[in-house]
Amino acid sequence: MMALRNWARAVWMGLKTTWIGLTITVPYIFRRPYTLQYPEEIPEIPPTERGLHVFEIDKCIACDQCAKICPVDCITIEAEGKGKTARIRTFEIDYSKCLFCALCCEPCPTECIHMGPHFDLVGYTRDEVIIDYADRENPRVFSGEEKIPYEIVSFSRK
Amino acid sequence: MTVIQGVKLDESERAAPALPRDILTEELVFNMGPQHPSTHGVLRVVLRTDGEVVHDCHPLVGNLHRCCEKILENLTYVQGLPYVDRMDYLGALNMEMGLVLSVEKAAAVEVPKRAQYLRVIMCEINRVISHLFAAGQFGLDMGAFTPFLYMFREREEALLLLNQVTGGRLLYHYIRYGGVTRDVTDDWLKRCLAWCDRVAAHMDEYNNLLTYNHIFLNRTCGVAIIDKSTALRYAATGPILRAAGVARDLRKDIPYSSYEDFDFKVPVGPHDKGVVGDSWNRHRQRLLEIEESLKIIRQAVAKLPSGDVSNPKISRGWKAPEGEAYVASEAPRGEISCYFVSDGGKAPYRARMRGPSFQNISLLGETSRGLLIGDLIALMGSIDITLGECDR
Amino acid sequence: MKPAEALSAAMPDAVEEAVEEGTHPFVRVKAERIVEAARVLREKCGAAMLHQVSGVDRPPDRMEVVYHFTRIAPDPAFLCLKVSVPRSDPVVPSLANEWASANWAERETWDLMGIRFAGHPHHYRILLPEDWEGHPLRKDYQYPVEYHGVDCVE
Amino acid sequence: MILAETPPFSSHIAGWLAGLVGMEPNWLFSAVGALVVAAVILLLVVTPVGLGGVYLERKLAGRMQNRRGPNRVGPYGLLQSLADGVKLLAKEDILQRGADSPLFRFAPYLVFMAAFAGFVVLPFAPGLVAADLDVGLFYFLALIALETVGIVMAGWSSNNKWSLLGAMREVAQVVSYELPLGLAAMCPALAVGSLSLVAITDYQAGPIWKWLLWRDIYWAIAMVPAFLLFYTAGLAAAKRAPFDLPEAESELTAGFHTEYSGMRFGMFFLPEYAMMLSLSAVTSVLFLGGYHDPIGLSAPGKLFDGVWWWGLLWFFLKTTFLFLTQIALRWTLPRIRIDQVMYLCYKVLLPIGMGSLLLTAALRLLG
Repeated sequence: MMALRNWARAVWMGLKTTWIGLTITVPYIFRRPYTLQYPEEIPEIPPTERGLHVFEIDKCIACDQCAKICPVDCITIEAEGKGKTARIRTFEIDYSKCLFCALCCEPCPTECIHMGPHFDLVGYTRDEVIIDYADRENPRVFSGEEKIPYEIVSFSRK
Repeated sequence: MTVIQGVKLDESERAAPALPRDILTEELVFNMGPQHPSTHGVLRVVLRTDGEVVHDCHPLVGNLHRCCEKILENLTYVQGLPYVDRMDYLGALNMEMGLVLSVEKAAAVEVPKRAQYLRVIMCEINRVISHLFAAGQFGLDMGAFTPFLYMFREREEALLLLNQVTGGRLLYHYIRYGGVTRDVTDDWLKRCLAWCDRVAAHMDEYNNLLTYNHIFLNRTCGVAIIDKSTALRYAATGPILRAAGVARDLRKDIPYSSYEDFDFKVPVGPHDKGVVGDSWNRHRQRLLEIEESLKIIRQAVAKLPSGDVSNPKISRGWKAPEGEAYVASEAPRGEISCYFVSDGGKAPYRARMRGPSFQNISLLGETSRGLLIGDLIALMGSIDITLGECDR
Repeated sequence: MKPAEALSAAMPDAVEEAVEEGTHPFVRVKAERIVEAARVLREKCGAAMLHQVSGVDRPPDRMEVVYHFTRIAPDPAFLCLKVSVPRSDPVVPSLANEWASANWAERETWDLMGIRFAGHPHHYRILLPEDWEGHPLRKDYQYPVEYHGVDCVE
Repeated sequence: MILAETPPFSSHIAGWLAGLVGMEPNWLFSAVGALVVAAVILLLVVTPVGLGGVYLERKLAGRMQNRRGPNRVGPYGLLQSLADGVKLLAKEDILQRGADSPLFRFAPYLVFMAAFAGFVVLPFAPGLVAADLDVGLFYFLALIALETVGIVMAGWSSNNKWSLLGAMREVAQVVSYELPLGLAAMCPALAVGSLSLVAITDYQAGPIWKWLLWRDIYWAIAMVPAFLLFYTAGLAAAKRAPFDLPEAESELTAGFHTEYSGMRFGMFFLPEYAMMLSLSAVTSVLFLGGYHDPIGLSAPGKLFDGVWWWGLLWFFLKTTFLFLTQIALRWTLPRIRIDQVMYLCYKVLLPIGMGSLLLTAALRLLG
């Protein structure tokens, strides 16, 4: 008799649990979806986002501090001269290596390198994800007059 | 020594008597992983089975090995921190805590109270993220896809919360020696509390849909029991040990980072269903821990003291003085610890990280004997491993 | 009971050094007596888990193995044992037969540090492939130039 | 004999073809006629059924999980399944070393054939049935067994242990669930006294209380359990969650079709939906009155008696409802373990089936 009771209970529980499950999932059909339609709707990117760098080329004095602190050596700087008169020939960041740790922004004496809001960088080869920030055609490179369209990430400077 | 598919297998793990078999059949050798959906990464498990019954099981790790410890020795103190994040990519802040706490203890660095509280808030949010992921992943392993996505919804909001403060979604690089990188705003604290309420409100949904589902209960209750003595022998920590009935939580036992200021319970198995230490209890343990974490977050936000968030003495080129320390802290998957040795140089002399998953996986061999393949999945899912932190 | 007291009471001839102050109290015992010392810790000091096994390279001539045990209750704490072995022939008796957690931890120490554990039931590399040369965490480790056709150096 | 009865459509076509050439209809024309019918079914039924089923499943799953589901290809993502089909066609067809080539290649066709052949006996509307077999129900249940053969073939010939395990699970599960499925199907058949699906449908002509599910109220005692039983066992026979063990992706990577790629995989993928739909259709025929509407307008002598589009509408509505519940169940419940699947079959469903059958027989005897 006990076995029969357990059996009946198991059958009942199976039906009940199915019902409870359906009462949770089925109402979601009529609710607004949570997901965003990515390329059209951009998710909320906070001003603190550590995305691809934003570089102010006119401020850079080629002091090599950012390249030195980089844990993965992904920054390559070539310049003529040093200090205020330096002419940056290449300022390459290899994003196949970059950790996005933002350590490079901290030692910069002129605050010319920042972490920006951009996060989408794709390429078919590894060379395509090496960005030369000395190339003024690059939309993420800013000269002194332009305004940077995003809040600059300033980590605590120690 | 047995060699199966070019892998030397551990004899001691096979010492237990063979299972009774009524029909003499040939054994199958399965290669589960490294590309199997339920090994949660690149774990490779070699199984010997009799049909569906697992005779023995050999986890083979190391596919994601990067020698984190060597990297830490080669970089300066400040440079090394972003690497520790990458150990357990689902609980990155807790990994940072692991290294930072022992370095701070060895070098006697003072951490401002506000920074300690911020660390607590962030680590607990990270723990909730990780536990939501683990519980959802476990449901996924059991064939329930929907609760996984429901949990991802709350997880997504938490990732945004952390992103607003740290700048990263998964790898935060937030905790530094002597403090944290950035202070929070009052607005953020409000959002954080609102998020806590949302998660708490959704807990019933998860429980009804997954935890107390009759099919789920039948699949996980009494299955793959890791009892107290096994867990202790294998030094399994975290939810596994607590679900096995040991009230061990470093946040309570050896408080760090001001955890003594907060009032929270340590949920200990057995919970209301199942046997102590079974798969269901481990799953339930995680959900209960989420609730406790939310409690801690609320208290920490309420009590958050004002002041500095970093120690001004720590500069970029900071070096720890000669010394050593061993500090463990409670990460989502177990106890992360670091045995830190400094010789006063610009890089750590030795930073031995303990990956909780590494020890947790090692009991797979003993516990899985005699399970069905479906139960083995339940065991692996409820142990909740992250290979990044296991292989380091 | 403190590990230093317990060990100097139970096996005074094996204790080489005992530090009780500072950030990291530890007891250094003779390498060949480590199994016995661990047993003392379990019986006298309530060590319930072997939390971690670490190897530390101390060139030019020594290597250390550091064991961290855990007491869960009462008075939760970490108890540390250290052994020191010559770098030329680093062999320590294995704890794997009594503490299952030592199994993988010692294998890892062998793999990355090159310290052998006598009596270990399964003394093979665990994280690195079986045909890897050298033990990376040694201070004089030479980075490989290539591994099976994969360039390791830029 | 099943073959003695010529299907109505193909005989028409055979006659027409014979008239075209000016010969008496013989077996050759019958065969050509049957092929034409098959081609038409493939074009008109298989494509929309398979692709529509996939679309419905993905959309509904998306909404249940607080997502949107497919919404990029075509309006509301309606063309998504078509795009996927094209993608599958364009993919490389891999035959791995060690596979038993003929069996490996043949298996998907067998499964495909078995799943879609079930549509032949479905009475979509009054007069709209490809073949009104006397043993239609029996034929349908037999095809489920045929599908199993195809799946075992696929699992075995793949030379992959996960596939083998998936195939073994399939055998254990589907062969076992044939028993409760058959028992449950016997209840309406016994009540009607016929195995022909058309006869069973027409027996239920009239308003909603004429449906076999609750006909004359006290029949419900036998029929409601039989209905639930048929539905559950149908889920298991179609390998749908929570009984999707043969392809349990978290346990067996992909089960029996682990090694299949491209269109051969597609030929395992589409039949699943065909099977779901045909099972839903048979369930609606057996218990929910098939193409008869709930008000009784299609009863003999009423307004829509024998009107094919009215019948088709109701048939479609009932089938789709059952199909959607199958999808909702899949995205709600976790998977059952293999031993529990067996337990459920032999210790829960089978006794219920026997009880229902006994009760039906008793009720039939008592009138």
